[in-house]
Amino acid sequence: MTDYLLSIITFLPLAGVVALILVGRANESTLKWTAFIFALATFVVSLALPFGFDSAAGYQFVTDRPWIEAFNLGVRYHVGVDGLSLWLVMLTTLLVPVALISSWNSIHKYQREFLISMLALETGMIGVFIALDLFLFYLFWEVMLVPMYFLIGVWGGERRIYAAIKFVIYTVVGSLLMLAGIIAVYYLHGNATGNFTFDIPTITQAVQAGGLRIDPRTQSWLFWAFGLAFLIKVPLFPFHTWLPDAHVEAPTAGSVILAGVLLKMGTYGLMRFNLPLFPDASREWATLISTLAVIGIIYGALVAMVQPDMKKLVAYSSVSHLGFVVLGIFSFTDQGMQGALYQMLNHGVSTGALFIIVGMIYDRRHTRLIKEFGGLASVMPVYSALFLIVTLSSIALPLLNGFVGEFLILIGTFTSNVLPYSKTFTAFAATGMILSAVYMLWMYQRVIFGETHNPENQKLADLNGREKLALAPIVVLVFVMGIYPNLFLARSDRTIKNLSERFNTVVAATKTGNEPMQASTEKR
Amino acid sequence: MDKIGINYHSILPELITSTVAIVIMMVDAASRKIERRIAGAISLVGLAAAAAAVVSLWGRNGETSFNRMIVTDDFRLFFALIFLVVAILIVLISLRWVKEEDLPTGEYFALLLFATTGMLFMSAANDLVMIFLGLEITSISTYVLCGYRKSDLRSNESAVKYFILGSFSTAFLLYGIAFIYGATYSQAMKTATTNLQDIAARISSGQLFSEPMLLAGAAMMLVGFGFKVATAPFHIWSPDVYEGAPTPITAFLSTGSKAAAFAAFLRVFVLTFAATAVAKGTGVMGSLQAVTTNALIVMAILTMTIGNLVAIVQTNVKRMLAYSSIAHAGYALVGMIAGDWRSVAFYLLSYVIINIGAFAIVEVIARRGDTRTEISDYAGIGFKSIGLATALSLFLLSLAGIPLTAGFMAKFLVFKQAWIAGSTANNSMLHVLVVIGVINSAISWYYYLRIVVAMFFAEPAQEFKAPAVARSLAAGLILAILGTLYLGIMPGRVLDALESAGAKTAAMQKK
Amino acid sequence: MEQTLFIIFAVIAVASALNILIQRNPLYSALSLIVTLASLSALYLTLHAQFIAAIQVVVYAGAIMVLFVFVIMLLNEPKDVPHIEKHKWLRYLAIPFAGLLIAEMFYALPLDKQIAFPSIPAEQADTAVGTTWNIGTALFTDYLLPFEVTSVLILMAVVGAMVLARREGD
Amino acid sequence: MVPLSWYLGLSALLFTIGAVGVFIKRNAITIFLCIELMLNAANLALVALSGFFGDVGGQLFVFIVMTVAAAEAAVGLAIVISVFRNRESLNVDDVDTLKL
Amino acid sequence: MLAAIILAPLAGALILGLFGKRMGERAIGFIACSTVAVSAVLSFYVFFANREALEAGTKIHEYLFTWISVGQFRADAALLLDSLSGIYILFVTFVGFWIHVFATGYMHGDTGYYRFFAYLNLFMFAMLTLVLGDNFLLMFVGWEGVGLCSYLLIGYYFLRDYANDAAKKAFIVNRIGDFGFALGVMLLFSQAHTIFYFSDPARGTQGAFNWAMTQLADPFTASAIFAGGLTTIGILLFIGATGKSAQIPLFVWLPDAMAGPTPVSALIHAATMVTAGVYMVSRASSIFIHAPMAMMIIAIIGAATALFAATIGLAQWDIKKVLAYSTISQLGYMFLACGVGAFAAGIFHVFTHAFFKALLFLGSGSVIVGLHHEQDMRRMGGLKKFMPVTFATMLVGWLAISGVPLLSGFFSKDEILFRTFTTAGLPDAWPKILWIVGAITALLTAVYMTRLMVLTFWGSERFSESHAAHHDTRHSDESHQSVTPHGVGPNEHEHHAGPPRESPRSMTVPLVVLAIGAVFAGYLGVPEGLSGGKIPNYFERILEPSIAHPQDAHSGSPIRQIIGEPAAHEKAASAANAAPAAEDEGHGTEIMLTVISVIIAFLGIGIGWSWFNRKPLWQPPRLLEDKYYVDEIYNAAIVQPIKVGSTNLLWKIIDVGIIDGAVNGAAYLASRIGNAMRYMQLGLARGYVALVVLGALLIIGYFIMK
Repeated sequence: MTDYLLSIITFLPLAGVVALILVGRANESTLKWTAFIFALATFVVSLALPFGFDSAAGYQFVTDRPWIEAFNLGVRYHVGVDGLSLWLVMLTTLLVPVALISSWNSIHKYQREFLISMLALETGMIGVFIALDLFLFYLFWEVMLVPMYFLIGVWGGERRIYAAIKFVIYTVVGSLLMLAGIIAVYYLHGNATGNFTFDIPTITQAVQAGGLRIDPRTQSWLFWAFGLAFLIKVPLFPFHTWLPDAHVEAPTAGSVILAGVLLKMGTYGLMRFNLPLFPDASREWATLISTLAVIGIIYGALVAMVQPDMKKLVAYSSVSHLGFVVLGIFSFTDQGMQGALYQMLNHGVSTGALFIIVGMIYDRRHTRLIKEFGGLASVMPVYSALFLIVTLSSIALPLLNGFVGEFLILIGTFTSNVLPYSKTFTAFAATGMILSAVYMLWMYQRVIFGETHNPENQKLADLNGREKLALAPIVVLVFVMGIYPNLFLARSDRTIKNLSERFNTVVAATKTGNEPMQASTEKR
Repeated sequence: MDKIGINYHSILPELITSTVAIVIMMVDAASRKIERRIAGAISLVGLAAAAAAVVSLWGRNGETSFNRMIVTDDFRLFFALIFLVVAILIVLISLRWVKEEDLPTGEYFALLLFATTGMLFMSAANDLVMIFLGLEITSISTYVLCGYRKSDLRSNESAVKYFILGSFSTAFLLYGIAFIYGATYSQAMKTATTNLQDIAARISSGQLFSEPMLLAGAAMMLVGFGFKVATAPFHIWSPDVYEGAPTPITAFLSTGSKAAAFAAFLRVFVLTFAATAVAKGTGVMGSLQAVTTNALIVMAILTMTIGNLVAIVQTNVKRMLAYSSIAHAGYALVGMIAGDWRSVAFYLLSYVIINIGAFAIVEVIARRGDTRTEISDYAGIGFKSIGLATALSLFLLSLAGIPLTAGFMAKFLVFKQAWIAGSTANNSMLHVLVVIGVINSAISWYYYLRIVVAMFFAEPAQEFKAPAVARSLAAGLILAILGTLYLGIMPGRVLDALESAGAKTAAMQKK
Repeated sequence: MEQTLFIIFAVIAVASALNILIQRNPLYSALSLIVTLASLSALYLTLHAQFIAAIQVVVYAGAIMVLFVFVIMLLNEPKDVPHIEKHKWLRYLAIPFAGLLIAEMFYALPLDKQIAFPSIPAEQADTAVGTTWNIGTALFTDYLLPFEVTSVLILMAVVGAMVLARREGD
Repeated sequence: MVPLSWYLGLSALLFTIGAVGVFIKRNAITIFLCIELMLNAANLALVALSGFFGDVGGQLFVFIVMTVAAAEAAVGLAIVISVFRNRESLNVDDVDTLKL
Repeated sequence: MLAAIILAPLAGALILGLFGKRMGERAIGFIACSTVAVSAVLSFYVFFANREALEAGTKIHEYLFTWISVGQFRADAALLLDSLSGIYILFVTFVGFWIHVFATGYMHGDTGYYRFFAYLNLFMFAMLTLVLGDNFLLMFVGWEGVGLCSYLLIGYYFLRDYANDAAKKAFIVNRIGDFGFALGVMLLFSQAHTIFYFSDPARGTQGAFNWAMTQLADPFTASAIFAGGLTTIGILLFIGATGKSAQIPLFVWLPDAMAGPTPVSALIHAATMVTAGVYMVSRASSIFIHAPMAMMIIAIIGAATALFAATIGLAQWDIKKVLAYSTISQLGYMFLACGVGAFAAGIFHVFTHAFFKALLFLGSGSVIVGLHHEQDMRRMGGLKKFMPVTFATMLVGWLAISGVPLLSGFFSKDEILFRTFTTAGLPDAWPKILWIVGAITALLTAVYMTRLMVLTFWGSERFSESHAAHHDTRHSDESHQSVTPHGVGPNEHEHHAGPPRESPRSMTVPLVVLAIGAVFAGYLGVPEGLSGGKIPNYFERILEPSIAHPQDAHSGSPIRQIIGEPAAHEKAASAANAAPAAEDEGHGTEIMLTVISVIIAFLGIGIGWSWFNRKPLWQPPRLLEDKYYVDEIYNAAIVQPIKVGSTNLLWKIIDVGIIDGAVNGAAYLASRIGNAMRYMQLGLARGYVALVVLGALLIIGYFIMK
């Protein structure tokens, strides 16, 4: 059972797609329930993962079958989770049903196709996180684009076509270069070890153990081939301009998934591939990337501040938040990377919730312009309260989830021995804390506080049971993750340590003996 | 008699197809009243039989026959299967079409089968004569097919342009052959040759009459083949011809005749001249390899880039697909430059299936007289005709190279082989080539998605009634979809077969 | 002597080939081509390729060119349509292109390679490669398959030409 | 004896004339004629080489080229006829609706 | 036990937040007050049960669970009781309780009653967490938590835009401070590898302060500020303190924070939260004593703030604004104390200030309610006969803050001035300069407080005069808070509905209790000099073990080697060497200084009394009334440039213009190229032939040339 657990989780939504196709053009409610049940079932099944997870072990719930062997391809169906991917899988399985509930009544056309897209997307997303074969990873990575593309393009807003195409092209440009990178890594590994394979653990192991040594120049190329794909997805400044458009145009559920999960794929990729496979290049480029990350943090926040559209504001805030994540990753410290991982989850939860919240009000008023609102506290108290909690979580208030991640990132970056100018970076990044308060609270104030001047706002209904249900798990998570983060951190501890060790021991080695990277890896 | 190696089994597929073509015409002539569909049925049976014949030939390692005019190796058989797949699919998607358009049925299928025969000869050829003949059979029959809708000015124009340019390039090819023939004259043996194995032997041993002549001949053959596979700058004919030709014929041209041209191209340039990045010859061999590889790299880059960039600005779906198929020829060339015919074969197999699928839907949507082929005609049809639209989206995305479909596997394999070839040959131009290919792939997403956008995202511009899909065409579509997915998800068996085929060819080459 | 012959026929061939280009009436062009083909046939004879020379006249100049002339007469393009030369630039390209092409060919051709024509004693003239005997033998042995395949080609061409050329409704 | 190079030179000359003719002549039939000329140039080269080499292959090739040329001519003229029916013109420059 | 202290108010907050909407006012009030009462009782119990241990300097740790643990970094949810936190929880819960009681009356009839108390309870939770946390991160939790509650409570009247603005401003300005705090903590961690205060053998954790005490003191140079050592840590932490405790330059939020209900101002913006900065600095005294430069900066900033705010306080018309500036000023005092190394004196002032300032705020609240939400002192006057209890209790507060002898404020202020005068930590004339600043501030304090009392309780009864008579448009919008369309403001009385009247019992009782506190709180820490050592300075003694003293320098701790090194730091050294002498003659000096400050107090009261009795509505200088235009300057120099820059430069030009422009430009370029290449395809067959020939020429040429 556990052998196939991950596959079940991954393909259960796909089964839902099949079910939806079989159900045919039944009435909408049947369709929605069908989809929801499959999504929920996926989540329930996936609950087995954290419980069965052994914090001390590496990859778990592994399924490893040969798939395409011809041409030395050595492609395998190799899936598994480790500390890095465990929670991201959980995040995905959680957010999809939540997104479905949140847009239960928001979709007015082609309901069935919408649900199909959502479920297909879920399979793709889970697949990305669990794939332990570069080929398989790439496959999920690309396939997932399609449903997202449809979600934006069909059910999106006014400029949906532009946004959808921009999203896809941006992503594809990055990911195809990654494909070239994947091939190169495959060749380098095969050439060095005689074992032609796309297997991630094998290749990572080879790099770690010195079986595969890539010269720094090549590493740099490959680092960017992979990195560009991920950094676009993250998105790191200045590759971020697809994000506001995509977010604004996507339907609520799409935005939730986009912000909640898709962006994490970029940062996940950096941690899964760039750091372990190209350690020298990672260190070499860390300064540049951290600079961009810090620019992104500040820039995203400043631009978010002046957005008239709520969704756009949240979108730019994502740029800022993800900047933190990238910064944390390139600190190469336990704290920084744990924080980054944690911040990914936080951002998924909080920003997902923000999009749901914006979506709720959009469903009522069909506008997202901040100036259209004001004084909602009087008419929608529950909404306002939940909005406040999410806002606070987003601005990293202690005891709420955002804080833990952000602080760990900052402290990790601050104490980094590997990243140059780490203290300066931290200082600038920490201004993000201030700015996030500025833009979030300002928006909150303009939307929620004050008097209800606009007559259209005066008769708005407060949240109904379904909407509360959509936000409930998120709010609970906001608190749980803020108050007892060790529940989560403990499970990723070992994985992160393995990753950071590599950099920090190298630093130690270079510091003591001025040994070049290669030599020190060889010794180990 | 055995001296010349008469072996009818070895040309059984070709015999079957040509015979069936004749039978069809006879039947057609004899029975005007019989349902015209019968011609299609006969051709299907014939093609299936030919396929069986191909399979029956499997395992004959480079056996030659008919005075070494024909070689039966896996290369030939694999390509033969590709052609037969193309032919079968084309027959399926045009069964209804021929009837609807009220065109001469018997001749149509006969010509298709003749063309297929020519293609089969091209892959089976072991002699420039046979290549030339096969090429001409294919070309001439497709000239006719392009102009098949005589009353349609576009069809006429297509035929005229194809004919002029096609025969012009044939002249170049022929002149190139003449040069090669001259260049291979061996003082010692007192003979010149058009036999590919002999040519290879003479080039590698350096027993040549004239080296510049060889190079010029190769260059002219490159022009000829480049024209047939539509690589830049010889792609120029294809958008016009593809757009004007009746849709099933466009499908046939962009898949079958392109694949056949590739077969001949590979046979001559890779398997004979070994003019690839990986092979490292010295002397004449070396210089031939070097110049050809460089030329091919430039051509591949141009082809991909022009194909994709110009496709972006097209408004006609057929024309866009025409440019797309130019781009695909470029990708296939990448595999060819890598010196790996197997990856090209796989690429072409995937590509023909996907592309015919796409054209089948274009054909259905275009309706009678090829009237609705503008992108605006596709606006908003997505949810009204969801099956067709989804299938078309699948094909287009597959052409763009989305994983889990044949298009991705094919591209992946080609790029991978090219990358590795570049690494082993220490030729970073190949890496550049791969990167350019990859960027081009990204560009291509834009125009493929434009159709998807039109179908699903845009509001319908006009009344659209879901077209009826004939059963035969549906069968063809399903086959194409299955093929696309099968090659994308479970390519293992095909790849295995190819791999062993490649090994054998390589071994044979060494002999 | 042979050189003189060669020069004569070559000049005729080239001149009439040029005439094809010079003539505006396709009929005259066709006739010029026939002259070229005929002079080529003569040159074939100087190469002891009797068979080819024969069918050059019979098939080419005879059959094929007759077909051309026939079609030209048949279509009889209306003359009164004033022709505005639309794409003059192509003409200007002709000179450099032709020059370059010639130059390249001459560079590539083994013009310096001297090779003696196999001298065949008069009594053994029928053993020369170009004899009908030799050609025929080869055609039905070594070149059996191509020969047979040409029949497919011809058949196909007939079918195709018929389909295209016949009037609708036939 | 006439040297081989003369024949080849003549052949190249004729080929070039043909090639140029294809793109400077506007009449479809004249263009075909030019193509025929190119084929003949190739034939001349083949026959000459074959003759000088004493190798029959070239001449057999020429034989086949002739058949091909015949087939090509037949089909080409048929195409011209069918176009002419619709357009009443043999000028290939008029056939330019498909472009860009 | 300690956990119960912080959890009780949390429980109250949760209950009220989740179910309060359906409860009556009495139930809400009961829950709110009782949970705080539980905390208070427990605090007292815990403190006195462990009194001896605390006096002995024992650190009582209470480990709950490990909150965050990554690599070396570990932050526990664990509580620490020592004398410092002990004293804090005592007065926080005590004052807090009475303010809760007061609020039940003050907020009577408000539609958001439950919400208010939920926030207030939540605040208590956060404040106690801040105080009791045993590591910097937990302090940060409380630190931000109180900031949040402050935000919620300032913006409590969310229909009013200025309240919302004030709330947001408070939060953001605090965040700026937190930025420094967080960086300080990180820097500390990067050096000490721990963020716990003290080592706890039970958990095997190391303490940052234990580490700090093993360090050499930083040199007394400006470059130490940026050196990344203890001085930098200190400065960064102090930046945090300037935010929370409203010091220059981050004080701007506190006056605006008066937009919140008055009990909030009393509890959060006077008695407890704003003193968190002082708490933090005192808590980290082991770091600061090794950072002489940081100490000096604190002292200077504190003194400057004290004087600066006092001058502004002199010119305000809004009764609460006067108190707000007074608070800022007093906080400046506290930092002055910390800066000169008199941490205990600072805390002592926090302690006494909590009583009298809470008293004054509540008194003003009582006045405001009595006048049906009138805050402008120009429309008060002569209230002493209408509101006797309020008047009497505020009288106590006034005298206490003015520094009238034998009241609490006198002792604490006096101690600070004395310690400033005699400090060994500052070079040159700095002690004297700071002392003079402090003394002037004391004078001004007496003056403006007297002004407040005179305008409110004495003189003519201006409250019944017509609205327009003294209408000062510049302040009217801020003064007329109660006019709200939906009656969410406190009480739904009409404006100026009737004559002023005394407040209900629920409000007067707390006033009385706090007044008693304001009188007697000072006796816990009578400066030794004053009593000639007869009354022990109990306050200082119990704090002693929790605070690192600069005097440690004498007992051979490393700091002496730095400051005491004449060659390296002559000026600091001379000051340090003077310290022992000061101790000998301390008592004499202290008495002399005390006399001076008594004179100052009476002088101030006298000036105020005589001046404002004559001219109650004297127009103060505009510069002062307009608070030196600091808000305007900040707005013009920082806020507007950022807003405009973000909109126009970052968003419209860089994002949409350049980056997106580049992206779209690339797409456009591709399609342009595509379009250009289309023109190869002219549809002209002959042209195609020519192109083929060209291609052939190139290829053949290349092949044969090679």
